[in-house]
Amino acid sequence: MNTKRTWKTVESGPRDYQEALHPVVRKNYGKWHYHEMLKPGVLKHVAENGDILFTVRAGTPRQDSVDLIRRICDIADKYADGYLRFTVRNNVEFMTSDETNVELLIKELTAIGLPVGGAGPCVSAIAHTQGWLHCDIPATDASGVVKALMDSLIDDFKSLRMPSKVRLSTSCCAINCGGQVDIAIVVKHTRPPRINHEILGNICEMPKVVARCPVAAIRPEVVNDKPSLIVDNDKCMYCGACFGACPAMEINHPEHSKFAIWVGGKNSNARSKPSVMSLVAHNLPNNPPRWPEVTQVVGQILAAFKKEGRPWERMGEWIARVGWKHFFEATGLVFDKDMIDSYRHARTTFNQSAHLRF
Amino acid sequence: MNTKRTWKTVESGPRDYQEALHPVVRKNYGKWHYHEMLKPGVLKHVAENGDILFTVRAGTPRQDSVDLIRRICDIADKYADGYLRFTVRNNVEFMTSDETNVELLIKELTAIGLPVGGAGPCVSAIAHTQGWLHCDIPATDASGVVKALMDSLIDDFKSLRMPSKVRLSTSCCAINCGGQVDIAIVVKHTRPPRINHEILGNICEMPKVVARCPVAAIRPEVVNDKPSLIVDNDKCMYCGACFGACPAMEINHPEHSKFAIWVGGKNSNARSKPSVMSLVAHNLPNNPPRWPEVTQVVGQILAAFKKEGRPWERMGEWIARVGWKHFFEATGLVFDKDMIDSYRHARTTFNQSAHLRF
Amino acid sequence: MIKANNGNETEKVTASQENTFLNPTPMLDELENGLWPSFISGLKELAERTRKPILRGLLDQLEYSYQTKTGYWQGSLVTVHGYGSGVVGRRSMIKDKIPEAAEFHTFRVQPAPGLHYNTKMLRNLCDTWEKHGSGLIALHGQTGDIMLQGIEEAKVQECFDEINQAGWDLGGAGAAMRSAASCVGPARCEHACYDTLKLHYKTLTHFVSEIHRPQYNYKFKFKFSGCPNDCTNSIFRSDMAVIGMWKDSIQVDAAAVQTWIDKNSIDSLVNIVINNCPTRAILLKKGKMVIDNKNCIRCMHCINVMPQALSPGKERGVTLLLGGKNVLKVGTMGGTMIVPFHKMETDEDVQNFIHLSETIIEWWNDNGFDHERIGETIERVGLKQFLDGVGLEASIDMVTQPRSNPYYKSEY
Amino acid sequence: MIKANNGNETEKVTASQENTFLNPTPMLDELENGLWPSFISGLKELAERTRKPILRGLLDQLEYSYQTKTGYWQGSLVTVHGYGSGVVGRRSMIKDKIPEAAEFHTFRVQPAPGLHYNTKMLRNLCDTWEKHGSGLIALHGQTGDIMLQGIEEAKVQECFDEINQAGWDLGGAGAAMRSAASCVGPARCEHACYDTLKLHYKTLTHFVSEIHRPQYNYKFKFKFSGCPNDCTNSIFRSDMAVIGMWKDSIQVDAAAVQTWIDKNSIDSLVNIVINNCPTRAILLKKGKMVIDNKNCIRCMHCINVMPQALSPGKERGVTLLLGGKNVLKVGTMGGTMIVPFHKMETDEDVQNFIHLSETIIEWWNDNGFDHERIGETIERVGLKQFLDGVGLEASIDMVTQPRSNPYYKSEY
Ligand code: SRM
Ligand code: SRM
Ligand code: SRM
Ligand code: SRM
Ligand code: SF4
Ligand code: SF4
Ligand code: SF4
Ligand code: SF4
Ligand code: SF4
Ligand code: SF4
Ligand code: SF4
Ligand code: SF4
Repeated sequence: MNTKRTWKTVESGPRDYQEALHPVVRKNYGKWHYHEMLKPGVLKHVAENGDILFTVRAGTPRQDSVDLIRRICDIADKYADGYLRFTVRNNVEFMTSDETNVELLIKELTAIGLPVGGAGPCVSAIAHTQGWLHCDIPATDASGVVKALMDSLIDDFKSLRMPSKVRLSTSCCAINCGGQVDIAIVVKHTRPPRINHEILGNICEMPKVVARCPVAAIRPEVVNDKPSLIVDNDKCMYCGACFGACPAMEINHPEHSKFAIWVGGKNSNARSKPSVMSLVAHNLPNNPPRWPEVTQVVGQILAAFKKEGRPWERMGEWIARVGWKHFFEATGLVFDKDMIDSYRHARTTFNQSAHLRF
Repeated sequence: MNTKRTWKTVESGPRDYQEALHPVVRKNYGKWHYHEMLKPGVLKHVAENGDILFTVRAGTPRQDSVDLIRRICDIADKYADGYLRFTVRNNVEFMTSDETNVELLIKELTAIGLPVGGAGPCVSAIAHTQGWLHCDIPATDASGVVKALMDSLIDDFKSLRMPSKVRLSTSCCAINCGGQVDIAIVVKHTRPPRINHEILGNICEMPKVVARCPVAAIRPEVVNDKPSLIVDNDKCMYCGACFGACPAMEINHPEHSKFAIWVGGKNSNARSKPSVMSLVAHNLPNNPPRWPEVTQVVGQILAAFKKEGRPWERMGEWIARVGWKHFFEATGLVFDKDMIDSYRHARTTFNQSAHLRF
Repeated sequence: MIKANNGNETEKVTASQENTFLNPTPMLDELENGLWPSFISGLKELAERTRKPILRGLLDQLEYSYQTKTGYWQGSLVTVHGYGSGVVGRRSMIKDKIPEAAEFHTFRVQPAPGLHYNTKMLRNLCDTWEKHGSGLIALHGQTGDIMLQGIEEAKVQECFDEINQAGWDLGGAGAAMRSAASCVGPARCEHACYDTLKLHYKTLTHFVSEIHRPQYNYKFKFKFSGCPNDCTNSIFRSDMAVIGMWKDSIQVDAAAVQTWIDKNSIDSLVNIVINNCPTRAILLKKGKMVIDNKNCIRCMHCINVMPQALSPGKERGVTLLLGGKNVLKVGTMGGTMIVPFHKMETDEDVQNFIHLSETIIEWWNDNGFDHERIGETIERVGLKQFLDGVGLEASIDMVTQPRSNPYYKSEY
Repeated sequence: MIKANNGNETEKVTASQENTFLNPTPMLDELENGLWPSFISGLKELAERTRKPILRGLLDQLEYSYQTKTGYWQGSLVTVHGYGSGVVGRRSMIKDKIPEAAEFHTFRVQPAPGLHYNTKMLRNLCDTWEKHGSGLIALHGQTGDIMLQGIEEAKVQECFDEINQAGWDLGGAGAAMRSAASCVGPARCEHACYDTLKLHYKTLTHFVSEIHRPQYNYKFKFKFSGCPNDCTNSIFRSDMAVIGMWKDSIQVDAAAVQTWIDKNSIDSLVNIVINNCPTRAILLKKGKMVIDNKNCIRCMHCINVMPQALSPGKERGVTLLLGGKNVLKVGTMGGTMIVPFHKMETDEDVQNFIHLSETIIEWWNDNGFDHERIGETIERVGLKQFLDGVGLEASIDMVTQPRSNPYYKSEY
């Protein structure tokens, strides 16, 4: 840094929110009475004093250009008093007290290519991770997978025809920054890391790498006269955790890094407890630019859920009701032995009962 | 053995059962249609062909004298065609097709001190273990505890006033030969083993003892010039597993070996899955000859269950419905931090949700 | 000999104090009170009648245990000719103090499946036991053995020969096949989905040598329950739980259902039957009960409540749960379903079952550690590895849900 | 520069091929098809307009990644003056091949709680970012940051100074306090049981130094959800989940319930509301809906279905769940309830909460390992030990059931 600084940093933390609140929000802050879902992507919130606020929600690419953001701001200025917000799923929301603005918002958003929807019993936007665009450890491109998937799911985003909310996420490595959702698309490696012994000793803190392995498969060893690490391939289960700590543990592979599909995760406490998701398909190819195999499997799962799920029933709740056996039948997916848990708490997932469906 | 053997062992395995079956049983084997509970301890089974079989069930001390068994045989000869059977809970059963024998059986059994009952929604006999009478590792006497308890529960054995079956067991060490039941009374040690270094090296296979410890608290060490074992008291959680492998690991203590009470175990698959039981009281004294503190706590639990349980609902199912918080309120027992699981699958028992009762 | 010294002595003159053979046992005498049949009264009666010193010794030692809150038996290797197990040896640690019960060994004797007796065989056993042993018999041990409790080593072989001659054999102990248990099953229960007694009999007869000669890593127990009610507690108390199962639909006698409703009310149908079905597989349609058998998980509840109207289906067999055991080392384990359905009608079905059991035990002997139950071995090496090892197909029935972590090895 | 060589080249002339600034990106162009807004179209438009080489480089490298199915970024330490984190540094591994995107660092910028904006602040941010950086902005990162993606190290300080001047600060990265997320809460949601925005703001302001200077064992995330619907996914995605909660009874507007029933039918009441209550705490009594609040576990379901008729109770606050995280090393963990109820009204309530958070983090710093999330530390040392360590009382609310094994240490 050569330039002389004239500004002294203000460690302000989160941006102040008061000035960011829509006036009707500010006025009725903490005093909302109820809401209704008027149509796809349109909510109506009613305050205790009778004030009404309409919200129009639209999808975005998340990886936005300033051009797009400015266009969005233009719309907000025109129809939403200069305010807007984003949801935790990368949708953008415009609020207005003027009902006539609702249709105008929908029209203008559609015009700039942003689909209106994502609220209520529908497929909302897919949680994004970084992928080849920016991350240092990805095996795929999350944004690309998301775009391809959403192209096939856009009608489910724009309508209210799912039994309940459907959350999806895509993660470009097994770490899964996307979290627990109804359907997750996550990279799964199928080979141990190839180790770059030439550079390992120089660029990695070896004890930290050793400590990172969940199954203690890594140990120090001198290779070609250089201190390095080696992996016990019998123990290694290809998780890639070591790669996050050390770029010389090359886990990514253009062919052998695959996709797995997970279902039934849920964060809300509504009805059933929050739940982790389960593996239901793997060995799907990492097939850019449009990953048709992934879209296909997700489609099968959604079709079955759409058909059989009851109102308000989340994916995992539907499966709990009809049973996993039926889930596999209904989706056409195949249970295999790798789907039997073998990790720390595996035993707690064994069927320790005679409860059985035929 | 000095006597010359004249008999060559026949390795026959289980006793042949054909000759042990009551004639009506033999005739209708596999052809029963249904049963009814006529009154406490009395079942009526109806065969497909209309044959009827009455069963009268009675409690026994399990540790029986040949005198008692002969008396029981007398009764079987008189009213049950010379046949009888025992249940998996040490009750004895007499079968007859002649309804008039039912009352006579009840009368005669009562006369020799055997209470009729133990079938249907009641407290059945308590699963027994060996205790001071015979086992080599007990901290108490199971038969004594059972006798004291059943004295207080005999009316619940002889009536049909429980919501459903209530199974109890008593175990004289933490190994718990009594298994999973609705209410279990099990010894809990509260001090590490005192090690008898004088004899240990001679009488115990040291590597086996080391391997027996669930928390790897035992290691070999030379003590007073003798090879022996020592225990890391920080790690040891007083389970007594080592004592089973080596009598020199003296875990039993007249004062510090206590009782714990466990509830909610269930083996049947009826409605809910089979379930393991949970710790709900501990630090009860080992107080022979009648262990009043144990009887007291069991009484509190049963009273609450009797009051609140719904028909067919087992203890654990009642608790699942009303919640553990309410269980502790209703029974007057107190939850404490030792009741938080800390063992291998502890995390799976943490409340990983916002589900909460007040 | 032994005087109670806990200051608790009661003034009340109990029946036993009138006897002359026995020493005073004031603490034990407290267990003669109350209405439940007293094992102490039984022991005292037996002792007074037979005047067996071993019984006086036993009562003295037990009284002393009650006073000191300490047990005094130690294990000891006692066997009969040719067998490595079946007798649980006990020697007193205080034989200097109480010499009469210096030895108190126990025979574990295998009863008939289902615990059926005729009085002749039972009386005969009593007579032999009174002749050679103490006359104390536990009916039954938790595993299901007849336990003849209290005999001296010198008399063991003679006594065994006599009971063996009468048709009895010893049960298991140590790192061996153990005695099995079976529910009353088809003998008297309408729910039985297979012949528990016969399968128990055939299986244990097959493994008879493994019962008598400990050669496993640890114990192995079979239990046979005729239906998912599991009256033998097989799930948590046997390594191999063999539980009756049906594959087709529950059999419904519509008229009997109506009779039940008429007698008990429609409310009871809803509250007691429908509302307790774990998968809500029972619907009420126009006042009738309709079972959605695809969602029925064979829990037995509705059948239990209405045995006259409902019964298990017609396509019957067993489901196998492997690895149940109690708490040692890993915490209590329930058996894990490894075979959802296996026919159990023909001799061939039985042979297939026995063959599978052998394969499984062999795998366990090869892969298990010392003192490791098969459930622990499976947990340690993995269920998938176990299935591969014994040649079983993975099925969704074996788990409550597919894995929730990506930590598995799969190469494509 | 980079030519697609996968033989997939399409004949179709896409819009982008008419541009002159960018190199061909045939694979990426496939992502311009379809109806969902395309980040590729956005990037290309931005690049063509601004003619920034860094964007051409980015697209070239991304195209190359698509062709080779390989990522080419490597981590790199980049910071602003005085901070240890907040910039995620990225350098290209193929800068020899594609030099224009040799560096592509990202600012994590903390937005306002609840992700509210006015257009002025957003336009301002766009302008600054277009001036110094690539013009690509992710709204938002999974943790909740604004991610300004793509800047060279030389421009980092200048750019930061400008945005900081406009009222923005950086978010977390590395072994530090991380940026938080809060749901829209009282701003627009009738369910909010506490002021998520305010608590987010106060808490993160308090921990501002810990965000900028990594000094923990590993990352620590707060998430603030106004009710158990948990719209921030706090349970599995934050170390400390702060979830709105009420203690008294659900507020019922009986007339509005009736209106709902009239509109939706009594069948819907039964099938959708009553039948989905996890503890069956809702009863139908003479056509009316009655809530057994003692058995209500605050799941929100009935309130969600009938927001006009039902609302959370009046005695409101938060429940705290500790230890949520994703899959690394131990498998995904949900936060464990450690404080069932904590008032969150006064400043003192807030201070108490912050103080407790500090105590907890201190305990973790003392007891945790490197790269160990607090949930892992608690699992390793035990929940009881954690509670003792931070001075919280054990409560049955923290577990689904008491322990099932006797493996605990208790001396009396
Ligand atoms: C705007 C947003 C919060 C924010 O601060 O950004 C939000 C807003 C609302 N949520 Fe949410 N939720 C939002 C993300 C979530 C998430 C997290 C997520 O999507 O990643 C969850 C947890 C999902 C999970 O379980 O994994 C979530 C679980 C719920 C639920 C419980 C649903 C269920 O039955 O499990 C409700 C209840 C409901 O639907 O009435 C709810 C209800 C609502 C209501 C109806 C609350 C209200 O009265 O205003 C809001 C509009 C509903 C809608 O979108 O259907 N919100 N909500 C988020 C919109 C995300 C989006 O753009 O799609
Ligand atoms: C005789 C016996 C089997 C034997 O071979 O010895 C037996 C016999 C019957 N059982 Fe059982 N059960 C017997 C031990 C068990 C056990 C094991 C135990 O008690 O240790 C269980 C598992 C207990 C558990 O879950 O931990 C058991 C769980 C059941 C159930 C399921 C109860 C439930 O709702 O959970 C039923 C169903 C019922 O009650 O109709 C049942 C039903 C029956 C029926 C009604 C079956 C029939 O149609 O004949 C029999 C008489 C019922 C009764 O006693 O109320 N039997 N039953 C056992 C009598 C024990 C006793 O003397 O008390
Ligand atoms: C006699 C009996 C209790 C009774 O009074 O009924 C019994 C008594 C003993 N059991 Fe047991 N167990 C008895 C049934 C059980 C059961 C119940 C069952 O089989 O249904 C269990 C639970 C199920 C299981 O197998 O896990 C049981 C689980 C244990 C364990 C713990 C095993 C585990 O893995 O957790 C041990 C410890 C060991 O084997 O090292 C044990 C060990 C013992 C030993 C051998 C103690 C020892 O290590 O010296 C006891 C010998 C006592 C004696 O003096 O005879 N006993 N034991 C039961 C056997 C009688 C019979 O043959 O019928
Ligand atoms: C950028 C972001 C994804 C996105 O595109 O939105 C992201 C990207 C990375 N995450 Fe993440 N994580 C992001 C949210 C999450 C979340 C979701 C959340 O916070 O709600 C999770 C799951 C929750 C959790 O905290 O566990 C998450 C769980 C991880 C983990 C696994 C942690 C674990 O204990 O399992 C790692 C690995 C690590 O930290 O070593 C990780 C590591 C990473 C690293 C730093 C990879 C690395 O080790 O170099 C990625 C940097 C990518 C980059 O180039 O910027 N990231 N990461 C998210 C942060 C943006 C933001 O600040 O708003
Ligand atoms: S999921 Fe993996 S590859 Fe993708 S952004 Fe997160 S850490 Fe990077
Ligand atoms: S990939 Fe995972 S299991 Fe394999 S060595 Fe690396 S950290 Fe260990
Ligand atoms: S519970 Fe323990 S002390 Fe009692 S018989 Fe079983 S092993 Fe012996
Ligand atoms: S009592 Fe248990 S924990 Fe303690 S040393 Fe013995 S086996 Fe180990
Ligand atoms: S297990 Fe089933 S078949 Fe056997 S006795 Fe019990 S109810 Fe009858
Ligand atoms: S057997 Fe059980 S699961 Fe099947 S219908 Fe009857 S109650 Fe339901
Ligand atoms: S978490 Fe609750 S309070 Fe917050 S937005 Fe969602 S529904 Fe509303
Ligand atoms: S909030 Fe949930 S638990 Fe409570 S009454 Fe409503 S549905 Fe039932």
